[in-house]
Amino acid sequence: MADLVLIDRRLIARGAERTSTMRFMFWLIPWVALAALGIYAAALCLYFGLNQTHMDTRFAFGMWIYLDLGMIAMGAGAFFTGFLVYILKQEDLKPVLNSAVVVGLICYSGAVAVLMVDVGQPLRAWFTFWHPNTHSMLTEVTFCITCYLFVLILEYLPVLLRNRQLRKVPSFLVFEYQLHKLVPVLAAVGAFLSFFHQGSLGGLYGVLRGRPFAFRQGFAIWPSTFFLFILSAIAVGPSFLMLVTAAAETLTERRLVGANVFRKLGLISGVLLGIYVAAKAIDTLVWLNITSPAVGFSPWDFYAYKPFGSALLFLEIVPLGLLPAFLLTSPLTTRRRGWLLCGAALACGGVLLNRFVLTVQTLALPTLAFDDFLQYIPSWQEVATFAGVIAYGVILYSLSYRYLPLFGQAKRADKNVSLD
Amino acid sequence: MKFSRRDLLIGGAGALAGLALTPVPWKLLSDVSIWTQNFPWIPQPAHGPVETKYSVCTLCEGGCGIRVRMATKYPVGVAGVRDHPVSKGALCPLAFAAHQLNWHPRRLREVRHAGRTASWAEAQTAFVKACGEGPTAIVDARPGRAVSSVFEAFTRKHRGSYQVVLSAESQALTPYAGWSGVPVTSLGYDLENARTIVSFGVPVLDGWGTPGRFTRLWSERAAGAADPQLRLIQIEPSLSRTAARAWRWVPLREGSEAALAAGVARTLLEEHLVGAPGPMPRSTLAEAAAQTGLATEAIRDLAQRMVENRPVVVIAPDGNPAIAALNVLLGAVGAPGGIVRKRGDVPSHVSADPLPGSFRAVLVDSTVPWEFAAQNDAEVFRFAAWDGGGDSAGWLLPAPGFLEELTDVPTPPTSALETYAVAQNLVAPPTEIRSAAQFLLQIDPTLPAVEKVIHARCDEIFRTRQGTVYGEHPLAVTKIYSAKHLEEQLRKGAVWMGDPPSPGKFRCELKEWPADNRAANATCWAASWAPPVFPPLATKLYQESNLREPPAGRQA
Amino acid sequence: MFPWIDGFHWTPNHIIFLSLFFAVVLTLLSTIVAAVRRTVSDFRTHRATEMCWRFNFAELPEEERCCRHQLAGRVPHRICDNAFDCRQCPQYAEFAKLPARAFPPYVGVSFSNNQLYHRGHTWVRPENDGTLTVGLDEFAHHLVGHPDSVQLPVPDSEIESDGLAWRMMKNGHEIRVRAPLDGTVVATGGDKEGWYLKLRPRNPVNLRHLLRGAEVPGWLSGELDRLQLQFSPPDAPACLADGGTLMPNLMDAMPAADWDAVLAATFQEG
Amino acid sequence: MSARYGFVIDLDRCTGCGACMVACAAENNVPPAPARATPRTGLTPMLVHKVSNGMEGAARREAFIPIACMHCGNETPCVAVCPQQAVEVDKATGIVVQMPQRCLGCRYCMAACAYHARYFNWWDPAWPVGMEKSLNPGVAVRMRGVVEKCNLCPARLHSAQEKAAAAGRKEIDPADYIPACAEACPTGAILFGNLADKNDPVFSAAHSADAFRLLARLGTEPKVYYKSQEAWVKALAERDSVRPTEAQHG
Amino acid sequence: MRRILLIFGLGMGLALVAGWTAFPRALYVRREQPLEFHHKTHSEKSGLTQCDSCHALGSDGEFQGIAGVETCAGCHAEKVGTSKAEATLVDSYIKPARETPWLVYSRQPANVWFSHAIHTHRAGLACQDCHGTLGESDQVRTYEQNRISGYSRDIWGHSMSRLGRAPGDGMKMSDCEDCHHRHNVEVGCLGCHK
Repeated sequence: MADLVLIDRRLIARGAERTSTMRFMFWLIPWVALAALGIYAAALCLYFGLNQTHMDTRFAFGMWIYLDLGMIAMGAGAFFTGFLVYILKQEDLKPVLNSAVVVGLICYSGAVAVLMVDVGQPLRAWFTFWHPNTHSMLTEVTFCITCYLFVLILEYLPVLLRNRQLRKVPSFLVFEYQLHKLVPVLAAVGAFLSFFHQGSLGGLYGVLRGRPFAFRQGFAIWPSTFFLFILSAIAVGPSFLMLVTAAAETLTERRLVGANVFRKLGLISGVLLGIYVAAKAIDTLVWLNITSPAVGFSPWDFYAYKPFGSALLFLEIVPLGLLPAFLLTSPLTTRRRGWLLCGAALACGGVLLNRFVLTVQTLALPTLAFDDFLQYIPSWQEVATFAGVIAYGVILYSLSYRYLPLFGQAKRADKNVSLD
Repeated sequence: MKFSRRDLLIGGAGALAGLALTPVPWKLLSDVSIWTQNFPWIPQPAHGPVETKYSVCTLCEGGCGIRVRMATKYPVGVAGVRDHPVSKGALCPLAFAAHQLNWHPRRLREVRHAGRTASWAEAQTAFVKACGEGPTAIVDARPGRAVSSVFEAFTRKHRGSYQVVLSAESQALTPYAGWSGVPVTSLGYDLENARTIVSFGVPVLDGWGTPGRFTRLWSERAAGAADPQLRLIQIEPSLSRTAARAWRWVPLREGSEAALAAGVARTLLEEHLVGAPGPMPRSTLAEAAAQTGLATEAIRDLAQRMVENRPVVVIAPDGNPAIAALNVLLGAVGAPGGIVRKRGDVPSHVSADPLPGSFRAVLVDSTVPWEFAAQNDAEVFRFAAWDGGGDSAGWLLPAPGFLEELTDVPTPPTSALETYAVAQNLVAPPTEIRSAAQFLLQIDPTLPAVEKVIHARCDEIFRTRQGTVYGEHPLAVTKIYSAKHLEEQLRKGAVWMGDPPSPGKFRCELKEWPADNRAANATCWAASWAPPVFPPLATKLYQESNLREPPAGRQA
Repeated sequence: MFPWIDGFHWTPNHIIFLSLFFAVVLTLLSTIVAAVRRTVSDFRTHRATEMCWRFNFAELPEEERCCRHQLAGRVPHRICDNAFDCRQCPQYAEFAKLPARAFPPYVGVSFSNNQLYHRGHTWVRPENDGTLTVGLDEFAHHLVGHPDSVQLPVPDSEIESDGLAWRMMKNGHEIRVRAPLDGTVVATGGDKEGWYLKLRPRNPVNLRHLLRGAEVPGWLSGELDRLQLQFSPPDAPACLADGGTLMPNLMDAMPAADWDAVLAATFQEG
Repeated sequence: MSARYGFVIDLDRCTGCGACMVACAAENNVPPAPARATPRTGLTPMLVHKVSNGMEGAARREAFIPIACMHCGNETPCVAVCPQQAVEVDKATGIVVQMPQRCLGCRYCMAACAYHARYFNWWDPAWPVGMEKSLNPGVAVRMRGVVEKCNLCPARLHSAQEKAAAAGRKEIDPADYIPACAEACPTGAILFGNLADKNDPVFSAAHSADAFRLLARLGTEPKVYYKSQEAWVKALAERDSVRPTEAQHG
Repeated sequence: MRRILLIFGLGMGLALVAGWTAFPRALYVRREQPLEFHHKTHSEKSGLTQCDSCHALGSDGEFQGIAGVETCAGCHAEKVGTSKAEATLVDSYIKPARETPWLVYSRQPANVWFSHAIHTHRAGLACQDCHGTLGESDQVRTYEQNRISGYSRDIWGHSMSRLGRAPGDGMKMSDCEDCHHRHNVEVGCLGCHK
């Protein structure tokens, strides 16, 4: 035990104030337990096959795909912040950069992990690289996400190498220094990749002409959802970053970044969200009046099935779209941290709802005239697997916060000194 | 020199770099993927040339022709035989997976007595002992087979009794047999010449009789036409498959078939829709309407329809005399397109003893439905290929399964023409398997062997010099040069079919309208399927889809 | 993936997609390679150690970065911006002219005037034969006392200023002592001999960056204050140095103290 | 001359017996259902749907619609979405081929299929002991975790091709290639043939007045046609012809 | 620096050697054929010069594979010569009419459909084009089976790097494709898979 404390202490940056080893362990235990449960559930699915889930012929995609889409949208903060800082030179966002990278890494690695359980033959997944079908949105997604995960690891490396023990190795420190100088390149590549796979995740459903509820016209090979997804992702990324940072601040009882950073993130998020909602509204109108009727589906019938009524559509556009856009941008609200966070939360909720509608609702709705509307409740294995990923995220973030310089100079920030 | 941890790390890095330049990672990646493509626990189909054999299905008395694909001595596929005179190339849904039945988990592979494993020797001594102690009965469900005559021979010699359990199709013909004295097995439906068919809840499009015979006829003459050549009127409480496809569906109250029959009969007579007068039912039209839940108009209309497009024949699900009487009234008995008597050139080999007495031992043939219950103080020797469940106090004797024994298939009960076919033993049965005939032959070697009887039958048919043998090409018996040649043809899967009957050879007299109001019980889609189990693939029909209701008491 | 693999099509779509993919992969790989190559060249040109030091220096707490002239009392308050390398300091000369504070009688730990001190608590003594002896100063001696083990560099190995001079283990704590200057190891001693390394300096020898004279007591007293602060319980009011002597072998004497922090501060861990 | 194989299914002739489903499963080594399988997780490359006109009592009408892969001929949705070319449209026959050995089981194609004619092997394929001897040697058993569907009985196409080659013919004899379902149908409701051949019975049948296709307006050019005289059955071709409130499934 | 390179190289060297020599041995399990059989002897002594005198096509063109024991029994009904193999053949296979459990070198997996008829009759390939000199073999090769995939080594080919292979050495999907490309035969998945 004493050794454990010693090791823990030695890993914490010198002079950084961190909670006691004990408290930290008590904080970790439930999450570790949850992660263990997740691993067990995933093992069941891998060993016995996907009959462990409640997916079926109609619900070929289930909760996993939905939450993957959500996670990756949330992870967009990583590439977008990097883009803002290194390409658009928004230096004042630097303090949240490392944190953004870790969040991104968690979201993407988590999503990939779940996908590996979700596919029926993970050992053959590499065929996608070997015999790629370049017409498939999924190919685009696979390639981009894999590459971008690699980028994220490279971006995480400098942060990792600044750990107190690792930095003692001179070559690590120098390498970190040199790599850090090249990070703009990574940021640029990351932005490029993310742009495409965020989009192709949207395209994933937008191209399904067999699912008129999701099918959309578009430009070139990309349906409109391709662009909507990019917009919504970069709009919600900063918001999610705000939420995570705020959570970290509450848990550590420290002010980690300045209020100005929050306001800036909020502003960016809000403006983009506004644009997104406008675009989304137009897209919906086009779909209602042109796309859907053209293929023999009267669009309002899609909303005749409870519990998925047209209320969802309204909810997505107004209370979870326009409202947060206002909260995040209007000078009336942005002064108050509470309002900002509330707006951020609503924004995240809106995008999550959008992903839900596009995945789960699309599959629930009938296509053939004699189909039924189907319901689907995920099995405990599905839920547990995903809960495991969440736990993994919390653990990785906690460890990173404890042992790595996540928030710029925050290592010497103490309770009464704020940095702005 | 001394190695530090650092050196090991560096060496390891070198090894990794080197490994990337060897086949190890790449070959492993490829092989593991190949492994996932042929998981060792997934069954591999046989490897070897496939040959095609023709035979006849023995799983029910329908006598459908089957084409069996064989690989390495085992059947790997069953299909119908195009332009087969009996089944017209069609089969029931279950037959397509029949070749899997022999490996059904419920397959019997050992002699069992009172639930415990026993031997053939014990069974034999027990049976011989029982025969010595009192009268024996042998129960058969498919009279007229070579096996049946082995049974008869045995019962004749050992003061036993030969009992026959009739199928629903045959029972439906018993009233006419009663009224005319012609044996049930000599009667049949001349559907090919009928123009209106009135079915009282009989699944004529769903497994009744020889499935292909009527479905093909219907699809050629009736399907999809607003005013078809062949009118199918389905009288049934629920919208069954047959009702859904019928020309007219008459939904009536459960169990009021007899009442409707009476109502229709009264209308036919009152409105002089039938030539010959017949006995007038006692119940009035109003009563009929009240019981059936139909409007009197509807009943009148039904009666009209029946006689509108003749010849008409009424098909009953069982021996309900009220429904049978309609046929008499409509003059459909002994007339073309109605219920006809077969020529009888080939003796039907049935002498079922009328009344079951009290027996010391009862031998039940494997064709007898599992539901059959022998009188309970008798010692039961039950032959069966599959265990139908439940625990029997008696003997359970493993019989040959699908395609595992040489047997013959006589005329199906509903057929208007006599037919004769032979099912070869294409598959070697597991050890420990014996048919009832083999069992009896071991006890009394003087009995005629199945082969001999089949040989005799072929000889008989050959001597009648009539009918046609449908093999690769139809061949008139007159063109066949020997009984042996005929038998060869039949063993290769050909079927002999007699010439059309010369009707009018039997008439039924109705003294009074049968005052029998028992409910006619419509048979379920699986009724004609004799084995107590289904091929596992039947799950496609009711577990993996909502197409059908899972049949009671049968396991896939 | 490649023209000879099943599923490759010579269609624009396919070509564009794959070329973009390979472009990305190449960019990423070349980024890594570039970083590695630069790292290697930094080591080749002996810049690595200095880079590391400057890196650490930047992260030292402010009070540990104060200028030697402040220690000597020549200037009121000044933070060093040359990572303690006065050889490159433009203002060194002008500050050096200013009058130093009076010599304090005793600061609680002894030091010698004919030794030059490095902030990593090593002293350097120029010998007649042109070599330089390097040892651990009194302060460090009192803390560490007799180390459990010492890992000294092999003779003829190069060590660089502010790089690792030698390692010591004490009660499970690893102590990395910073080298006070560049040079080649001639001989190695140990705590019994009272010195650890004899170095032949890189020519021309320049020891201007090492503390001397009035700077030393100023520096040491500051260190003692820090030590006292670190030993005193977290929320005790800060009390002034009482001028008492530092007892020997503190690490064994008071094992309860937060030695991790103390050693880190003493030996200038970033 | 490349063929375009397809079906014309006469719904007025379909009695919903299910022979096609069983025959298909037997021919293609589709495993029987594990205990926990349901209509939503079953493997039925050929599936007969029971549909009704939504009325009750004497006015009720029912029909049966056999649905296998429609072998879409235009913008085939499943082909476009498969990330690793496990689905392709066979140039010579127009068959939409699903290759289980290539499939990684992402199920994107299932989401893409408007007819739900693609099925996933949720379980390891399993037969009662010894029953593997009854498997069709012409077809490989699919492994767990991959998608499968109607490939138009490739084993029968193969033997037809081999027979032709042995006889020195280039084209196969149409009589040698009939999928199991068409062969099994007791009423001859399922007509199979080459839609590209003007002399083939299916050609005229597919172009007859009462022929229609399901969800034809999606524009995927399915190669399975249906026929019916009954208006309410024809109405089931397109979604917007029925109100969503009527549960159409039997 | 030099030392680092040295150690790095050392590790690399070891990996290379192990990967190219030890790995193939570990990957394949070697199994002996049930009988000694020489194509050479049969073509020379018994004049069975045509492959299809034992490996025939069926009526509908399906390949019959290796001749069954009844074919062998044509000459070997009684022991011909005194060799041990002869004794095994006659006593343990021909007499009890048991099929010889040959290990087929070029056996493709269950998911592959290969029609000899199409390749010999329509494409006009000779047996040697794929089976090389198997027809002149004067001893039985040891059958090597991949421990993971269960495939015969002949499918991958004997050279681990798949370079410089003789005809018939290597029957992977890519080999089929190459040949099809060379003779510009266009087949889809269905052309070779079942």
